Amino acid sequence: MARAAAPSVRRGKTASTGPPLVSAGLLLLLWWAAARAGVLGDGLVPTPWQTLKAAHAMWADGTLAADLRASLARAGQGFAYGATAGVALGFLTGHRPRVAALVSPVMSFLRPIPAIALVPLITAWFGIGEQAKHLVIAYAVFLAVWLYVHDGVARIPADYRRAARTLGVPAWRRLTEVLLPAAAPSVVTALRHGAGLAFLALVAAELGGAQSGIAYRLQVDGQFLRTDHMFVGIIELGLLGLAADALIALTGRRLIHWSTS
Amino acid sequence: MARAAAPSVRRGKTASTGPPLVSAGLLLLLWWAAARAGVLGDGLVPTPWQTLKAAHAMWADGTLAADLRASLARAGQGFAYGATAGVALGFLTGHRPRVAALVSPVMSFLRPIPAIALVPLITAWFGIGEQAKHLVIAYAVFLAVWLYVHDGVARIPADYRRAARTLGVPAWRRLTEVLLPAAAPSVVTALRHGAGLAFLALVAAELGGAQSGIAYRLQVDGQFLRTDHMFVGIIELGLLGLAADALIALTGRRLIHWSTS
Amino acid sequence: STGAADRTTATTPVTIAGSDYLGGAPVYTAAQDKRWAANGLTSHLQSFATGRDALNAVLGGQAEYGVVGDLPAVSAILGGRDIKVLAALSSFTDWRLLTTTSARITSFADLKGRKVGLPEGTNVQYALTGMLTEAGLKPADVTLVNLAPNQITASLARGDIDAGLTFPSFYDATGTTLGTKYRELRYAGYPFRTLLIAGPGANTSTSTAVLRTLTAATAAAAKDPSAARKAVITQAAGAVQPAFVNRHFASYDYDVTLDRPLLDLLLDEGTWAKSTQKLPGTPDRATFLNHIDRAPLTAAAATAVTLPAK
Amino acid sequence: MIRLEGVEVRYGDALAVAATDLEFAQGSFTSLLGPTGCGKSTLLNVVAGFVPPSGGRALMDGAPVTGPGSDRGMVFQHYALLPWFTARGNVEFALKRFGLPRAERRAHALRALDDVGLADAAEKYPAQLSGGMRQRVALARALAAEPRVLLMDEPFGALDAITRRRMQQLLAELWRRTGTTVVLVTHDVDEALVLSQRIVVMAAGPGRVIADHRMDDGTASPEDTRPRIVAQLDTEPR
Amino acid sequence: MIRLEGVEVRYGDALAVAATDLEFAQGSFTSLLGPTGCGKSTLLNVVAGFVPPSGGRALMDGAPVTGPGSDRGMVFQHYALLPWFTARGNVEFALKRFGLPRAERRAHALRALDDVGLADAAEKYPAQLSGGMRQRVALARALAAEPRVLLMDEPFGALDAITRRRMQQLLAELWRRTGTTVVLVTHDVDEALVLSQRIVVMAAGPGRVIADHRMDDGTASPEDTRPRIVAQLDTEPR
Ligand SMILES: Nc1ncnc2c1ncn2[C@@H]1O[C@H](COP(=O)(O)OP(=O)(O)OP(=O)(O)O)[C@@H](O)[C@H]1O
Ligand SMILES: Nc1ncnc2c1ncn2[C@@H]1O[C@H](COP(=O)(O)OP(=O)(O)OP(=O)(O)O)[C@@H](O)[C@H]1O
Ligand SMILES: [Mg+2]
Ligand SMILES: [Mg+2]
Repeated sequence: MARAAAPSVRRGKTASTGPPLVSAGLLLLLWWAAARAGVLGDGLVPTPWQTLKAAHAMWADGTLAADLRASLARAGQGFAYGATAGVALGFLTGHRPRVAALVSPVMSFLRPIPAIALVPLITAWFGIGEQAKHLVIAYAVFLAVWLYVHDGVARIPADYRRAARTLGVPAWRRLTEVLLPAAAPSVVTALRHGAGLAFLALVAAELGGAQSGIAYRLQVDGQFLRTDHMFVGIIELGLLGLAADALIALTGRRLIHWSTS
Repeated sequence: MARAAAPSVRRGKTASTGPPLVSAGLLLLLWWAAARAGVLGDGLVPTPWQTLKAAHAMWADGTLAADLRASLARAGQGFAYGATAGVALGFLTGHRPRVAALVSPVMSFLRPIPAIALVPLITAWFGIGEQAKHLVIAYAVFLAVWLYVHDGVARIPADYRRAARTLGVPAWRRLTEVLLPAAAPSVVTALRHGAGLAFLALVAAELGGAQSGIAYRLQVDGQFLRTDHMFVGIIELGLLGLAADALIALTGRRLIHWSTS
Repeated sequence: STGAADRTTATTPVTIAGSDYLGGAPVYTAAQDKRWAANGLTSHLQSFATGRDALNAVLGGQAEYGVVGDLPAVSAILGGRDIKVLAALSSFTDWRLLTTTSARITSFADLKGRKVGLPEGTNVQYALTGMLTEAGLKPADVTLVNLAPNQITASLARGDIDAGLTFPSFYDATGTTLGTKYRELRYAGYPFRTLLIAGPGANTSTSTAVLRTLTAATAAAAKDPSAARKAVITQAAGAVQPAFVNRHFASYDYDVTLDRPLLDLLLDEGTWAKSTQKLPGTPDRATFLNHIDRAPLTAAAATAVTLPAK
Repeated sequence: MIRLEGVEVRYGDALAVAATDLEFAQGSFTSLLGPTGCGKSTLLNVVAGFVPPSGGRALMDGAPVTGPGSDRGMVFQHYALLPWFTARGNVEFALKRFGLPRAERRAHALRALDDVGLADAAEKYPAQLSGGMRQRVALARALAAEPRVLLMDEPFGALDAITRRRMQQLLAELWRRTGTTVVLVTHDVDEALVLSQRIVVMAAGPGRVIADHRMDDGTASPEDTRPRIVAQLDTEPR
Repeated sequence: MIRLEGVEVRYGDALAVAATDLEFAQGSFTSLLGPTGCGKSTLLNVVAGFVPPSGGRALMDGAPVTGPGSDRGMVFQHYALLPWFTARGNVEFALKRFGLPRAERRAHALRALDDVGLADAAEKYPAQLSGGMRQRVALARALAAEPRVLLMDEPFGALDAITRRRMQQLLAELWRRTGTTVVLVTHDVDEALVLSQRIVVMAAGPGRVIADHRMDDGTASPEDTRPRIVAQLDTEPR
């Protein structure tokens, strides 16, 4: 899609790095002050400085890089499966109310069931390999992505579809050239949410069968009460989520350059 | 708002109980067949019949009712806090891009951080009382609700706000009579998702200091691999989520009776 | 300043974070027998999923006392946290390596080159090290597979692992699930201790009253074990299976003590944890002695303290 | 050929269009006139297949209309442009089914936009166009699809007099050249008289046909017809 | 009084309206005529405070316009009705700020809808109304708010001739009675001549004012002005 004329339509909507830096700075200051004041309980919250030292040590002995690599691969794969399935089913149900009536209650039933509670079952059926982990992540991502995509597709103005059909546009092109762009903002939001969940689901996915990974490390470090290491892991997760979110949001803004009003 | 003329606008969109029953029946059949065929690992997956017997036993000794009551109260309270905060902040950030630029990265950072990883901190700061549990649930609900409400509010057509301002409608009424109804579909979807998460978050919330609750029971029964009891808990969570979802969806349909095209 | 509880009529509230109804049984039998009140205390018993969670509650000041396993306490001590070990409440030696007949493991020596699943970083990993050492093997001789405690059974059933270690609560269910394929190897070389620890908020007189209560409860339980079992079951209110309590209660050796073997265990576990996890702190006698408070137990039951002061 | 047999449309309880029989012959050009809210758009929607009639049926070449199809094109009252395509993109969207090579399709679209006076605005998105420009894009798009039946809902309503006249000429030429069946909804009696062979006048409360003027068979001349239509439009209450 | 001082509007690089000076006196009635896309809506949007000028400034009673306000009402080209309110609800939405008692406000709204011929449709939602009905609800809503300046963007474009004439009369009466300043964008030269005291003619490429006909000060009579305007509208390229 051409982009030439886009800026004029959406001026003032480009992302700037200023405000995010401001909030990051504020959070850091707050954390530092709280840790220093000791209000957070003995040794339960490390100072930013202690955390940085821990991160450095983890970097130096290679665990940080290994964990990052392992978790990124898992989250990425799981996200890819879950998001693909969620988007696909979302388009189907958003477009076909009959299918939605069948699928929607199943999803509402599954949504409150924690992946962690299903881990023993998944172990029994799929073992402890990487595929089982991808499955856990995909499950969490799928449920969230589906709902938003379904909702977005279901709200596409009827006139767009009508126009396409009177113009003799076949089903496949109606999907790619009408439904997809019309629902694109919802899809982007769904994927942003899904990306966060992919990292969140690492906690359930790396519960067993992993020898490296951020959530694996969090759990083992937790056993030994190494709060500085745990903070490194938590911040890693946060930053990964933030990066994935920014990437998707940015890509979304580049793709969805038109205005609807 | 008057409802008299509504049905004509949205015919064919009312919920029916038929398809949900069909999918429930299909799922049950699938479960029964799988459990019978033994493909699910011996003893790791109870049959529907075994599960029913377990549910009956749990009902007879009072734990089922006590757990339900405790978890419902917690999920309800936590949902109320989290949803209120999420909707409020979503309206603020959706309406004010400057605030959004500050808040949005913080939320993206927090989204991938599992509540379970924060439980030790929350235990340390807020103890193990009901309030700490509400906090854990509210946190999970808040993050999910915020994103979708924010997104919905940010996409309200400019013309609605413009019309309101040229008509001299003050800020408060612009919120309640323009932004709120315009974003209502997004709010309903956000709340549906949030309700599911409220039950999901019970897993983290009831990790410590609880003596009853569905997720507490799941964990305790998990210690002994009592899969039949665990299935009762999982199904309870699913049904609660389904019921909450149906309630919110129904209320939403009654409130949002107009059509936008 | 001992015996405050005897002189005042008002009771002192104590909050105890527990995680193990069997290892910490005296805490619960005391409650069942109203022994806390008899010693001038009002007890608030909190229950947590794991000893680590209970420990966190103590560290966060949410509970003055905690009933925790030995390893979380060792981790906290090495991490320089402000806790004191007041006494060991029980000792457990009935560890089992779970395996299947098809894995053909009949002794710990057969573990060489095999896949062993266990929840990493917990004391069952320490137990495995003991099993291997006993068979003349090193940790590097087996392939460790980190699994959640509740994954061991399924992984064994599928053959994803050759052997597994998990907590006693899973033993029976694993036997049932695996049926005739089930095989276990017993291991008594790790005397797991359940400890009573105190956070910074505890004072000696209250601690003494707590220990007096637990000592009395332990003595009473020794006289009437079946009543004690019933008391634990009642107090647990569904958190543990009655069958499990009845079967394993006898595996625990209840004695409120501070003894030499305890120090040796803490030292050994500390050394192990430091070497496998590169923990901070020095696992030497001085470190652990610094975190053991002999005064309350000495005041409550002087003969129970056999640990040398230096 | 399109036939409406006793078509009746209800929204809930309200009768929007009372039982109506109409026939639009192949290659005919009919205008639909009537006060606002009398059911013109509704009738067009029935033919297009968007609104199923509550009673009676619509037939296209003898087959019942069950949904929209490329044989019946539509210029929507509210344009229904796709906001993610440029003006050219919207026209090309309609052209793709002809399977032209890319360059040719593009040239075709630009020509269609030039025809409606929008050569300069080809790369603009709908949100960047004025109301009248959007309307002309919608017109260009519908014409480009070359439907056998062209349903137009006030297609010139947002245009100034000059542009309007030009668009009328464009439509008239196209009709003469291709023999498309045209049904045009308009509020402009003169427009209807200039363009069409036949004028159907509707009235509201409930929507129904009250007159059918046929200028093609010589039974009515434009000069006589105009005052009659004006009178018919005026006699209606409200 | 409204003053535009060298107002210029750019969208990106494109110049939509070139530097324009205009003044609308208190209580005056001005029509804005011009080909589609010449910047009529854009100019109205500047006065309404929706679009900040890229150059120059707009003043309302001497104070710069920084945003929308209740002193400047608007009938939007695309209506901008609130879909969650009925027709009556939309009008009441505008009336609430007057603090009338409920019943009185309701009666007032129903009267306003009756004035535009929609007494029967008061309880219908926008999605249940035809195009022309929606336009009249938008009109009723804007009038009910009693703004000091009324900006109208083709407010009668979707109406049939009869209804249109009635709405014109309604507007003329209101203007005479209340002395509201009216700026009306229309494509209908006769409408402009009948209603307004002054006709500003714009041209496109870039949008600019090319003529300013004042009938109120006797310098121009409707009879002379008509052909002049028609010629001016026609001379434009495209
Ligand atoms: N979706 C709907 N639900 C309920 N009533 C509707 C709906 N659509 C139209 N109507 C009603 O049907 C009648 C006819 O509407 P229609 O849009 O066909 O009129 P029209 O002749 O096209 O008018 P206009 O010239 O204003 O466009 C109107 O009274 C309108 O209120
Ligand atoms: N948001 C926008 N972005 C870019 N260009 C725009 C935008 N809005 C309007 N334009 C351009 O500005 C010019 C003037 O548009 P405007 O809507 O003011 O015309 P108009 O005189 O109201 O036309 P009409 O009679 O068709 O409503 C047009 O060329 C249009 O393409
Ligand atoms: Mg219409
Ligand atoms: Mg305009």
